[in-house]
Amino acid sequence: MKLVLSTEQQELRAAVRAFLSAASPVSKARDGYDPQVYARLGGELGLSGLIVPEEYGGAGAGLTELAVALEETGAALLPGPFLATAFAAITLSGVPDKELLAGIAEGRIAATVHASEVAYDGATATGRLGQVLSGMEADVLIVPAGADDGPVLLAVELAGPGVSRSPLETLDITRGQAEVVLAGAPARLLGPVPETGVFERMCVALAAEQLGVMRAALDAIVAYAKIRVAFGRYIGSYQGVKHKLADMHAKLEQAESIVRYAAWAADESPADLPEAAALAQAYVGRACFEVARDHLLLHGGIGYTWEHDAHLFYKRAKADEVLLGPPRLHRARLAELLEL
Amino acid sequence: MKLVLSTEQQELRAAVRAFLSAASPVSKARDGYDPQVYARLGGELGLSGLIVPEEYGGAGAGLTELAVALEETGAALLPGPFLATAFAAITLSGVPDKELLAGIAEGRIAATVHASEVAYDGATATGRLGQVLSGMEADVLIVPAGADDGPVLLAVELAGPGVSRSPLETLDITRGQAEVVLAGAPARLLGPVPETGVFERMCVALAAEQLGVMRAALDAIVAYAKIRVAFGRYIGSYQGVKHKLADMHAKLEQAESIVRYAAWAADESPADLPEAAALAQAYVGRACFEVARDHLLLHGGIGYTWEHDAHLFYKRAKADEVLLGPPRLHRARLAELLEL
Amino acid sequence: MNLAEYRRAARQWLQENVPSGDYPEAEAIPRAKEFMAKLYDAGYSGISWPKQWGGQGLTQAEERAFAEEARDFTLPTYVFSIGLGMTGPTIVDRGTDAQRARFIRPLLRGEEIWCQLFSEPGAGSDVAGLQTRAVRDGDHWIIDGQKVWTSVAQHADWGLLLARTDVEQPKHKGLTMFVVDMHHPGVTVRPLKDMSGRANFNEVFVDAVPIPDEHRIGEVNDGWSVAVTTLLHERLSISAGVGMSGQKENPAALGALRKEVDTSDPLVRDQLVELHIRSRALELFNERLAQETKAGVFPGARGSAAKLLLAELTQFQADLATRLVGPEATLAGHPLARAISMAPGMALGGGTNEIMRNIIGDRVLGLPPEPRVDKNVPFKDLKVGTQG
Amino acid sequence: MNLAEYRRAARQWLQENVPSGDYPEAEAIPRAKEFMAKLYDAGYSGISWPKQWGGQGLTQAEERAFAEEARDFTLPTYVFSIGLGMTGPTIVDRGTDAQRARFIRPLLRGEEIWCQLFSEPGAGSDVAGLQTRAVRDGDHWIIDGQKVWTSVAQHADWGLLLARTDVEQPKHKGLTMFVVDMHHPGVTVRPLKDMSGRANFNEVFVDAVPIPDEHRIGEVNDGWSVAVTTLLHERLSISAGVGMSGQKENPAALGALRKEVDTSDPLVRDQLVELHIRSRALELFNERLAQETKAGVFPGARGSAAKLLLAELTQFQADLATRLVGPEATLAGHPLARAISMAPGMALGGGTNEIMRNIIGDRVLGLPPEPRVDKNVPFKDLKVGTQG
Repeated sequence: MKLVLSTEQQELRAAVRAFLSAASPVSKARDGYDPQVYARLGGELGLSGLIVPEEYGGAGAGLTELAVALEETGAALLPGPFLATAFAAITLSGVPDKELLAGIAEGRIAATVHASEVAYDGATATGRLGQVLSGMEADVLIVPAGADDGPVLLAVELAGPGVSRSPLETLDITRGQAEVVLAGAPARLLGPVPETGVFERMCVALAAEQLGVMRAALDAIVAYAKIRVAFGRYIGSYQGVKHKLADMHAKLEQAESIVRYAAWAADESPADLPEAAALAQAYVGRACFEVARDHLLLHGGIGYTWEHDAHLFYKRAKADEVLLGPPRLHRARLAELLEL
Repeated sequence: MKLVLSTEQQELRAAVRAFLSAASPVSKARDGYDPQVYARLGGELGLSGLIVPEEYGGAGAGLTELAVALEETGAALLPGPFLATAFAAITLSGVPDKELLAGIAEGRIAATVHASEVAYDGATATGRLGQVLSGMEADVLIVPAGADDGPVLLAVELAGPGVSRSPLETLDITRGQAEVVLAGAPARLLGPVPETGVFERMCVALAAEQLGVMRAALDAIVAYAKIRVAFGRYIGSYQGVKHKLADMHAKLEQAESIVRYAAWAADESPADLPEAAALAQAYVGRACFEVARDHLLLHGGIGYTWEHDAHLFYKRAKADEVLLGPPRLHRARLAELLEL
Repeated sequence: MNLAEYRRAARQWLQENVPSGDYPEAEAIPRAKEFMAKLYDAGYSGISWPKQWGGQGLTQAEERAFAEEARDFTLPTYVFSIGLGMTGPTIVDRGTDAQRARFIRPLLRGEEIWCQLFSEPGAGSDVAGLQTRAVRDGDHWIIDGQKVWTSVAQHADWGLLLARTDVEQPKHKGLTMFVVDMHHPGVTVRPLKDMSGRANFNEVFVDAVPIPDEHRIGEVNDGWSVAVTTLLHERLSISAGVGMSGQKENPAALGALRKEVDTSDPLVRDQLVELHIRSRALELFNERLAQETKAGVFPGARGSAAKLLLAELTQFQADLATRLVGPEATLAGHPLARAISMAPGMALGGGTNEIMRNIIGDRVLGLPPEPRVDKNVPFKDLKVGTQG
Repeated sequence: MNLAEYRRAARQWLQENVPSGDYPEAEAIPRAKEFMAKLYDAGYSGISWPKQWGGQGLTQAEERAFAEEARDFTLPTYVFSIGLGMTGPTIVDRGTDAQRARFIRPLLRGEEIWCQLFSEPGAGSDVAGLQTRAVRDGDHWIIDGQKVWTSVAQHADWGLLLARTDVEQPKHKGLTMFVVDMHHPGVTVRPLKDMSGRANFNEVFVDAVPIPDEHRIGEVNDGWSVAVTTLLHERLSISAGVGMSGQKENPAALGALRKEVDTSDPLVRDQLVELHIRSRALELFNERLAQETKAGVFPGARGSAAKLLLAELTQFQADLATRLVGPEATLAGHPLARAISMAPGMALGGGTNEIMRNIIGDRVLGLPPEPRVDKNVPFKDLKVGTQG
């Protein structure tokens, strides 16, 4: 089990962090998706192809590296289809499709996934999909469909014919969703739905983003507690604030440990992955929202204003907490895996 | 709905409190059952007959008054069969038995109850009963038995023939339990098991004791926080302590409100009693243990010593929390009543 | 007329006069003023306020009886609530007779709307740390500064404003209270959006606004004691309203939530039980406080526990509800998306949870105070606001 | 010999020499001493301690390798843990050569048992508030006072004792460290029962006990800095041991608990899931700290988070387990009755949860300190202990 980052992984983290703090700091998050930032993210940093196998032009890295990147994009509340495309790349690892993987690796294609099955007639797909993550920004949708030999995965061009999509306003104003209606949209068959590991890896990827969100939220309120004065003292000197921040830090330490473990399991120990992935969503999702909530509350009135960034973290944390289903599903999965 | 005490009820409270603070303060709790204190409790204060109907020589008061008394005996961690006898008196309200009720009212008889059915042949009872509350101190046990027309209640003299009992050491060193074995013990038929209200009233009575335990625990740690110094300041001036005490106070306010409500429901609004009783056990039982736990922890090292009284509250609170079954049973009952 | 009769008459008046249904937003203020005038003329505004200044001169009993009857109606009086609950009582308590004569009757009759200008960006929990300055200039004062969290400022005719008149004094001792004309061109009101995207508050910028000395309330440099009067009335009016009435329409409350979720799942059911337990616990505590108040035992600082618990319950239930409902709950149109966005408001308005805990600890439990570093330092030497 | 070989040899030695099985309580100490001598003679006691004073003079790498191998065995060395973990390192760091020559080798070889005498009834979290006095008398010091929470004092030959030598100085500046002979007739050791009824600690009464000046450690009035050295070693040795090894035998841990409860109930199952989540979260955090330490990144104050979380987990799981099991769990013979009685110990020994949160806030997060009222006041004018 490996829970600490290698030197290379630390360098990756530093590079992504430095890039985002210049190109897409939190203060830009509410401006929405910036294709130029994405182009550089894919190009200069090669993040779009991070987990794409080398044979398709990617870096062939693992979930551990992806988690490092997602922690930083989470901390910056990066708008746009980064997480969605990561979900797509994870999904494609089970049905490697040269065109899509190469496109993702080059940063040409943004993709997304959806879990609901659509109808497939061998050439086109039909169905109505609610809450498609980054559905307005993605170029391609990967979606399951029933077939005679079991469910298959399809790829649909979202800008193509037979597709209509409309943006959905959501709680998280830094990252949108869309309703996508497929009415005989040309669909390419990718292969059978992989039997294991895809949903679990998505759980780990999301937990990595959540780790970043909670770390940045904690950093923000710790910084504020050092400069905000009440009754002649910095608020961070009051135990009422300090002890809460200490508890938040303790949660962060545990969350990071779990994310590292789950990413390691995804890369090195498939047998541990199901438990690790469910653990990651069950613990990190909750911890992230709790930290984001308390970071907002400890800001006092200013944290309640639209202008302040606190609510962006709070809302991203809440949206992420339920993104892969109500939290009890992950807990129920744990109960199964523990054979309770 | 009546949630505040009448003048008479406040006088009752003051009388019981004054009596116990002189005759049975917490510092005496670990000495165990003192029959002389009980004699005066029944005699001077008439507490043993509080809810016994006037026709049997009692005061004919309601659960509201009993709750006032139990809050005080709880606060004093009164050892012995007071709660057990209250349970018995509650049970007898459904099968009024002159001899027992008069004996309880006069303070002559201490009684207890047990929920497990024994075998009954029309004259004697046989069965093994674990964890009989105050089973060593009680004179009479009231216990259900199966019969052709449905379950009945029996009274068994615990000092009589066919009964063997052995003390059980328990977590709560201020109030014991016993294992009671009935082997053809003479048993008197009291009547059919009352259909409703007995268990609920026991829940309310226990909640009243728990309210007293938590109030006394909070009082103790508040008093200590005003005299204990660390780093040159009274510990109660630190927000780390103060804010926790404030939360404990908030729990106490809610617990008292619930106990008053549940007692009112028992006396005046039977339709509300089932929900009120389950609510009382679900909320007050938990709140009592949490307050007792935090009161112990906030004492620091001294609270961990055998000599200090903190652990007496902690252990009584834990024993009470599960006395009428694992807490989830009360929650499950609530779910049913709310038709969830 | 005995109290029961009074109550019946009030109820009948309310039934006959409270407007039902909505009207266009643009008409809200004129309609509200119209209703308020009718209410006043019927004798139901300022029921327990002194007769001399325009009140009815009756007792708290009538005031309470009317409030209880009014609970079943939705009175369009929100815009007057600051005046009726806080600034009006302050002027009655601490104003001069000339001020009372000038301000109280129009306030009670809804002819003039009031707001309250205490909080500042750098002075939230610590109101006395405010930096808005008032400098004497002959028989006027010139005010400069910025206020925040000001409800109804956009409609207000008058504002009760606390300003610093002496920076050489310790912070509580250099403040003075004024009445400011909200129509003066130096007063700029800007809507302040909260995190749910709605503008329920305002920022108010005060730029070289002159105030005649006769609009000073209380002595120079004694503004803090006047503010304490106002805040006391605020607390009373919040704790009276704190109840749980908002719960009825709350989509995260049990009544609404149980229809949205899968109650065949025992875990969901148990979460709803937890919500029921917490809601009932607070509901019964509020009811007990109300019964005590009726019996003449005033809750005082104990009301802070009810406020704290309500803030926690509000946050808990919105959080729980979104978790139970899942992804759908994060769609902007879903009532729970709004509930989770509004939830922190209850913990931040009217004193943070930390301030409530301090109040409970200090005033209910009598715990020793925190050592104060800001008591005897001249304001100009004190750390305030946000600084490195 | 490379590290792998060292490790293999250590393992083999442990397999051959660690006594298995229990022996009568009366024999525990002689047997422990016997084993310790063997351990020392084999070169496994004081592995990284200076050769000059009786250690092996090897590196932390060997020390760690041995500790890791030893984890799989139960070494009867509890009675030496204070000496090895705290007082010994203090004497190595801060003692004179004469003191090192006199005390270290017998300590490492288990010939002499040590205890530590810092805490007092009136000085727990705030150790520097202690009141035990040391008064100079020629070339001796006379000690009077009372210590508490002293592990293994009943077996100890020597105690490291912190006493006040100057009440005119602020509290941290008037303390001096001594080595006290635990066999002196003025030293009385009384067992102190904890809330579970077991005597794991002692009270130590010190009545006019003379200590020669050559048994003073460090300068006069510089005892606090010596104590900080000791406490640093204590923290290291606690955080090394903090892990979760006790979990294996804990009746409230998931492994044991799942066999005791009705897992057909979905609510029970979900509670066990919660326990699993919390346990795994801490287990993985401990593992991560261990891996960082191995990689040369020392956790420092971050270890306080692990201690805090362990205290909370210990309390949580004992509480949960008793609730799930129900009334039976409160029978004295039930393992959970013991677990719930012992649970608070983890939160109280080695620093309360509040102290841990202060450490995390101050040293990990770099938050501003609490204003200190006790820094520059002569001790005699300071509030200490328990007083009205």
